[in-house]
Amino acid sequence: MAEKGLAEKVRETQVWKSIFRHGPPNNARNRAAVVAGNVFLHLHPIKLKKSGVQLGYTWCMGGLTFFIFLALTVTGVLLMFYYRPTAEYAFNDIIALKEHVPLGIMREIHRWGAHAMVITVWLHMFRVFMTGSYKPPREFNWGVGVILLVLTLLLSFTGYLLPWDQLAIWAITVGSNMAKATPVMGHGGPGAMLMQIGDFVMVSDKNDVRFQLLAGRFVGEPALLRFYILHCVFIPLVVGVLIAIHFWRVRKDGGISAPL
Amino acid sequence: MSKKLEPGMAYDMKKLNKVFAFLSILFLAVTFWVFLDDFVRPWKAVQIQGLKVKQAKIDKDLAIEAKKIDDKKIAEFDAKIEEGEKLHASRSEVIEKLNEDLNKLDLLMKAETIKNGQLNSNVSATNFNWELAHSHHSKNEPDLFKLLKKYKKEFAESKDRMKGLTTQIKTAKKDLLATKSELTKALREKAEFIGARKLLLQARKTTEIDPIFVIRNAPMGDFLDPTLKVRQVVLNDITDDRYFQHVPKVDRCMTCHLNIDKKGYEDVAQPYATHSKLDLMVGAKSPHPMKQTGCTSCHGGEGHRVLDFNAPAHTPQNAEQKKEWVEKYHYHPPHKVPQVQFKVGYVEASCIKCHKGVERIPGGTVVNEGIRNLEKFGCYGCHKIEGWEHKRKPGPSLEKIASKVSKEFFKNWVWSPKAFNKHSNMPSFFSQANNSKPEHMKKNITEVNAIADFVFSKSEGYRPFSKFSPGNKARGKKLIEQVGCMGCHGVEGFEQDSKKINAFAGPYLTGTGSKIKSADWLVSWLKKPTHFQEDTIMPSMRLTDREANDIATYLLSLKNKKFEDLKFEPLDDKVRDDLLVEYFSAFDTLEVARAKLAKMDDVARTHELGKRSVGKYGCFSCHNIDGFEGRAPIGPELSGVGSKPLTQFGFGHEYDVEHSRGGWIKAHLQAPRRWDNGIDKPFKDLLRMPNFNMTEKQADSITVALLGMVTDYIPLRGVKSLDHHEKVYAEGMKVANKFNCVGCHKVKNGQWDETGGDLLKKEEYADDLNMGPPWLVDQGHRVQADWFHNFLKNVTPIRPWIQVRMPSFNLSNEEINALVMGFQAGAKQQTFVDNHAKIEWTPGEKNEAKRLFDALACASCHTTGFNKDEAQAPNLYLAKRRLRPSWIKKWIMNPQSILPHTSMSNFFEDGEPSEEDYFDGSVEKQVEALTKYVLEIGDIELPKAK
Amino acid sequence: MSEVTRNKLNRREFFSYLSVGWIAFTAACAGLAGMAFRFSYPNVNFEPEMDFIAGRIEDYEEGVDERWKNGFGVWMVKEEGKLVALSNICTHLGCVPNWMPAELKFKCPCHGSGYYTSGINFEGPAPRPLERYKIGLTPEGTIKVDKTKLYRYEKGQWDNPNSFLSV
Amino acid sequence: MKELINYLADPIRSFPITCVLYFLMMKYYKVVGTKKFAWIAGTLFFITAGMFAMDPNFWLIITWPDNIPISILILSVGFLTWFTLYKCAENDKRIEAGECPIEALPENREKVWAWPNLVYTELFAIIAGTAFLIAWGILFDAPLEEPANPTWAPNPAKAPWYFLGLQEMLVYFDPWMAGVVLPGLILVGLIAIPYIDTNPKGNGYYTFTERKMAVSMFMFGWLVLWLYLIIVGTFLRGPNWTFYGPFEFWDFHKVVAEYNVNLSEFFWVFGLKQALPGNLIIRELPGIILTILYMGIPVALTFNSLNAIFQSIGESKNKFLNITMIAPAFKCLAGIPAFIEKTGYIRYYIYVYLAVIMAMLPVKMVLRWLFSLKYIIALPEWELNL
Repeated sequence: MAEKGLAEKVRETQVWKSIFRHGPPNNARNRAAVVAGNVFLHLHPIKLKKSGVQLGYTWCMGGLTFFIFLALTVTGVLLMFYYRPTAEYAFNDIIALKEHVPLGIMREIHRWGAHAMVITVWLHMFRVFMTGSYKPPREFNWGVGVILLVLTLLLSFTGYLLPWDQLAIWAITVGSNMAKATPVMGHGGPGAMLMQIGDFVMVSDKNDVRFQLLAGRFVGEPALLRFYILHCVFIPLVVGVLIAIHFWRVRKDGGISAPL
Repeated sequence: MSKKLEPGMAYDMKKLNKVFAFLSILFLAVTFWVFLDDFVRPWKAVQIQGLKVKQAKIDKDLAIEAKKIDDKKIAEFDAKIEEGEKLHASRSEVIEKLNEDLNKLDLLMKAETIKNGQLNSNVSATNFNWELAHSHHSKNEPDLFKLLKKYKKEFAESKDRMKGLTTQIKTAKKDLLATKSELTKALREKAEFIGARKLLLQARKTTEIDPIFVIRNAPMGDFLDPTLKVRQVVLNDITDDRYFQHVPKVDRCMTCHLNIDKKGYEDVAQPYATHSKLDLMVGAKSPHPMKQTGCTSCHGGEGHRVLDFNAPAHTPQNAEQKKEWVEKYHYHPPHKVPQVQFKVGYVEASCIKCHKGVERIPGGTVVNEGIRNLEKFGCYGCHKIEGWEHKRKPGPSLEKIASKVSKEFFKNWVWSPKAFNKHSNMPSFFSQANNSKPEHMKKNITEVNAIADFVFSKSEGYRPFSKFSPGNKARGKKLIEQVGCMGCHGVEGFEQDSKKINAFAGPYLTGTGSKIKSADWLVSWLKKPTHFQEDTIMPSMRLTDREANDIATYLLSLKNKKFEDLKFEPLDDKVRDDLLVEYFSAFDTLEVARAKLAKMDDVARTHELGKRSVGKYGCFSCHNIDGFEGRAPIGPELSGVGSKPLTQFGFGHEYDVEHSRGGWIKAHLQAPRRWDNGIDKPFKDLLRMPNFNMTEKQADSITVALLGMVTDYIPLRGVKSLDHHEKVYAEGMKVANKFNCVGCHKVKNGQWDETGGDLLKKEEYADDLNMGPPWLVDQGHRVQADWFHNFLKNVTPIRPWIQVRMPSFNLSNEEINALVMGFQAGAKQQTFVDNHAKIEWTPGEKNEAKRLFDALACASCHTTGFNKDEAQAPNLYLAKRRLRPSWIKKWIMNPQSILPHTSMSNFFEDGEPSEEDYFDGSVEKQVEALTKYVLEIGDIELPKAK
Repeated sequence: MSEVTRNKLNRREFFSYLSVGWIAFTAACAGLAGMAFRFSYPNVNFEPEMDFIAGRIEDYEEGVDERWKNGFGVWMVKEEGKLVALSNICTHLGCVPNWMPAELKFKCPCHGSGYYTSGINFEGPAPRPLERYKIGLTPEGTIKVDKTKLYRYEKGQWDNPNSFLSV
Repeated sequence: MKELINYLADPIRSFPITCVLYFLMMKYYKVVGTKKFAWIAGTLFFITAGMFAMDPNFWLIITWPDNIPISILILSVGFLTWFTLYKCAENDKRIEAGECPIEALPENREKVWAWPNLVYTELFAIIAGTAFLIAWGILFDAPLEEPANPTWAPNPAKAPWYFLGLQEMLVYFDPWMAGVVLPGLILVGLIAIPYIDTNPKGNGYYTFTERKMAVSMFMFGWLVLWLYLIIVGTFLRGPNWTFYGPFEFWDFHKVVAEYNVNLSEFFWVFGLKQALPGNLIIRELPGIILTILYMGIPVALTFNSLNAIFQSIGESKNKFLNITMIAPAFKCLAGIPAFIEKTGYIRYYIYVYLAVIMAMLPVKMVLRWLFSLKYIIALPEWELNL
């Protein structure tokens, strides 16, 4: 009998077997088992229509978006070790990332990844529309997708403030000034001046939606902290949950769309 | 089972619904609870009560205002208004016409504005294009230029038209306004008349609790624009220490102390009262406005906490108040708080945090007293205090002690200084609470003997330069009173005055005859103190031999028989050896220690114990003793004592002492040995802090000063920064303080204790201040710098009628400069004044000045050089060299504004000249002429008197 | 028990327990959501103060007063019976214009915008007049300027009684 | 040449040009959707881009770090738009020939294993994506400017690039419209798409013929109203949000002649030669009426009486009407009753109102360019300007 190869020997160890409960995926049974038995892979169906794996059809934009989201999560968590969201430190910490933090290039990857995610998520929507994949039974998932797209923009927007440089605060100032113009709820919007009884001003720069967003009348340290929390914790959590729903619905709605 | 369930069901659905309903209601209730819990905060109740307080005040003001307004007057106004309205109505045709015109003009204006705007934008855009084309030499430049010209011309024309229209509109509007001018006027008059009331009524409205108030402050609604809210100041210049980070201090005290910075609530109970010193603290116009200084910077405590009454670490003034607070606010003493609030009397401690480098802090009555007492009792000798390191030692040098007192006196004195001189600043070390046991006494006696032997053995020889010949005791006593010894010393025989003056720079002179070993020494000392001790602050009074002998005779006549008779127990060799062995064995075995002792002879043993004891009791801290130069002070440092954690204070078994920093310090000062009570300690470890026999007031004041010595970091911009003048002034005052200038002279108008002039409290001067030492108010402006310098170097009397003598101080050149510069800076004056130029007279002026000088009878007081009468005022022939011309003018103009008590007449009361016939009655001209005259006679050689 | 009565009973029970449960549950959840909402509005904020006490009316002469320019960025202008608090921020690019007493105008050093004492722009690139701040009297009779409230000429807000003090 | 391009790039001209190009692309998508076209267009694009890049001002704009994503976006959208059209063209040819779309071919319907087919594809995408991101990070530094300073603003102060479309809308609308209402409607409109578009065809494959209306409307919004505005906002807007051509230096002092007038001013001052009425509502009545009329269009379109007129215009053989797409447009309008019958009124109104509001942007743009119209309704007193 020929000597068993090293790979085979490893496969026969108890440790290996305790982790992977099937043989190499080179036959039908194991190909099914590898997908079904792996917590990450079991998002996929065991078999799917050929058109669904063709790059020409899917552009793989949804997959890329998800992957970039993961990459951003990893780099983002790492960046948090060096970044302090305070007016006195934030800018210097970004400089530090560039100047002396080992592999501070993580920031570049995070930044460009964020932009890339905006692009891929748009292109994903473009493709889904062009293949009519929002049509029944996938209407609900399209809606989830639209919300995810908006959240992606918000993630990027909240992250924009964190370097705490001129680009950051003025971009957020311009952006958040729009909230000021929200009808009735923003102090610069239509109807705000009606919300006043005597000297009791119900909508002012001290209590409108923009104030709630910035925790202040202008982009200052409280806004930095608030955006940091939104960027690092709140929105990612919501996005994570929605992504789970999105994926689950892809499966439940019959996998990747294909001609009926 | 009574009931059959549906297949597939484990529970009855109804039951599930019931449980669900129950839990949901519980859930809802808890939700309400959490909002309520968050909403109800004690300070809101305080603020609502505060509204009532404010309302009461406004009502009071309104009542006053109402008295001013009488109905008749209002009726008058109303009539006028009615009339105005009628007039206005009668002109309706004109108004209609004007309105029509205005309408047309508005249209033209609007159209023109639009056209103008278009042209304006064309001009700017074309201008940019043309500039670009011009600088790039483009082909189309001439065309663009032509276009630009055209636009510019049109724009200018349009602007002209607009100006015309504007004027027309203005006129039309004016005319329109004129049609109701009577009405407007009447309305305005009425508004002005009742304006104050209207404002008050408006203000009163804000204190009312109406539905809008409720909505504004309702839970969930109160994020919009609540009226009940936490108020705060953020102090960027004063920081709190948070793990080496200095974060801006935040004080929210005004959340409850609503009116602390508002006038008019002085008589209201706390927390609504106005600050008691609004002009100095908290007030917007005071040097410490609330927004800049905050509250806890001075008061201590947790100013940013508003949860309840206990949160900000309030401290009750006394047990009574504590009881009241417990009942009212569930008060409990603050715990886990780094700095609790100061009691009311202790707040001044905080002044020291920011006011550094000055001798006295304006307005800090208690803390100044405390600093003065720290100095008086010489605390800084044994305890290091930052900034005090280079002060001279508080006690006299012992380097030549053998020539001054006898050894027997020395021992008895050291044993109990107060037995000899109850006013002595020298504290008591022995027969105190913790060392009065016989075995302790025995050891102490041995130590004192050894100290005396040691100190005397180290003493240098001294030979007095003058011989004593008995003089007149009565004359001596009189002299003591006259020449001004009491500026620094209390003297036996003048008990009344000594008590008033409270001078501290020198010892209280009592029992001198029993103390001083040699009369020759005393005469020499009185004549020239520096001969005995080079660095003494005791000045020479320029006494003649006879005067010195007279004074010495008086002083030597002061005897303390009882003390003289004391016999000090001799040294006990065995006790001495035991003590030494104890010392030697500190780091060695007893055997080695004994062997070491055995090698020493008897004298060496005594001196060794003496030396050790001087070190133990820290004698060297206050007295210069040969061989102890540069030794570190024996007491713990006091620099940061105000921030020392309370747990680091040893309260021992003293349970009645108030458990606070201040309580400990005060108790410690009054009875320093009390912490040994109930504790069994070996002799060598007994507390050594001596007893100063302080009064409670003294202890309190020192406590305040010490509590202020905190380690808090205050950013530079938060510290009181002295400007150039203030810095120089502070340096000068340090010298003035060292030599006790302020013992005799008052340097500023104002409170006694902070501005000096102790001697002036003496009975004879209190009646006529002019007889006492001259005030140095505005001295820097009064005298010229070089004169002042020379004067301090070589004192010559200025005021012949004053008996008290300006002494000749042992000042170094630097010290003189500091004094001169200090006074000069205090008055914001320059060093150099040019008054040596020839005086220029206008024609006839000199004669008239002379006549005025005579008419005012100046020479009747300033007699020197003019007549033979006794001088009542300074020599005018010296004025040119001594005084600054600008000050002379100021002085002549209104002497009382500088020195309220001066006997110099005010010739220009209320700006009116008393002699109107001269210089056309012009005040300026008269003053100018008199000044010139006085300056000119300075050029004349002084006529030889007599 | 007939089918009908049972249904009725069921319905009654439905209304009594299940609906009460759901209503209370929903209300409580809404309350907790409200908590999160209210939590996002801080009760105190640390931003620099936007209002200040500007002395008394008598303190001001006719014309432009610059005493609050450096501390608070406000010109006090007394003109034609009105005292107004004028912003000192150029409406062009936010530079700080200078007051030219000789020419009676504000002139921006950045791009040359010019304003009359009233704050109305008349030259340069400034798109609109300077803004006015809210101004009023306190019960003590002092002037209070509130920079949180702006009045803009082009919006016709300069007629608002809070935008000036009659003197 | 550069000046011509600068001149053409101004939104007044580039917007219509873009619209025309879009129209041509959709009309001749079968020509566009060929590989030959792709090669020619691609080559031309890279040559012109290369030539453009020689210009220092253009180079400055495209290499500014935060603009790099936009270049990537332009490239990828350009390619994928062609690719979509290519796929559509392929499928449409088959459908017209009576065959099924490529995706529906039996070999493409065949079920394949997820491992390794799909998993590996994904793995490749991940690897390529990671490598791409790292390389991008190394080659280009993330932007970082001066430390934040609230006392002076950089000029121009721009929002993040993906919001620049909205910021560009601010030129034509007040913030409450451009910043709140329009984005909100975009969001709502996107979510509503599956419920409005009830056409069952085109599910799961690329096609244009089977869903002309849906695709052309979506592509118009996506390419013209969204991406075009972002590109303008990023590349062509400089200090003071003034327009700068791609080869123009961003000169701070540039001023563009612009003075806008409200509709009420046109109406009262120039039309009726009257001063503006004091009453706000009366003053703005013309604008309010116009707006109501505009909003009434969808209702009016449901009237059957109009149907016949639309039908007749739609069937006109006039060449001009046909080439300019006016006739087909009317044909569409004539189809409204049928559409309502099929989908119901709710769908119709949601759909048409979304379209009408979306159309407000181009309408307002054109009015601004033609008449310097500032606001249709100008109620600054209530912060309500339209």
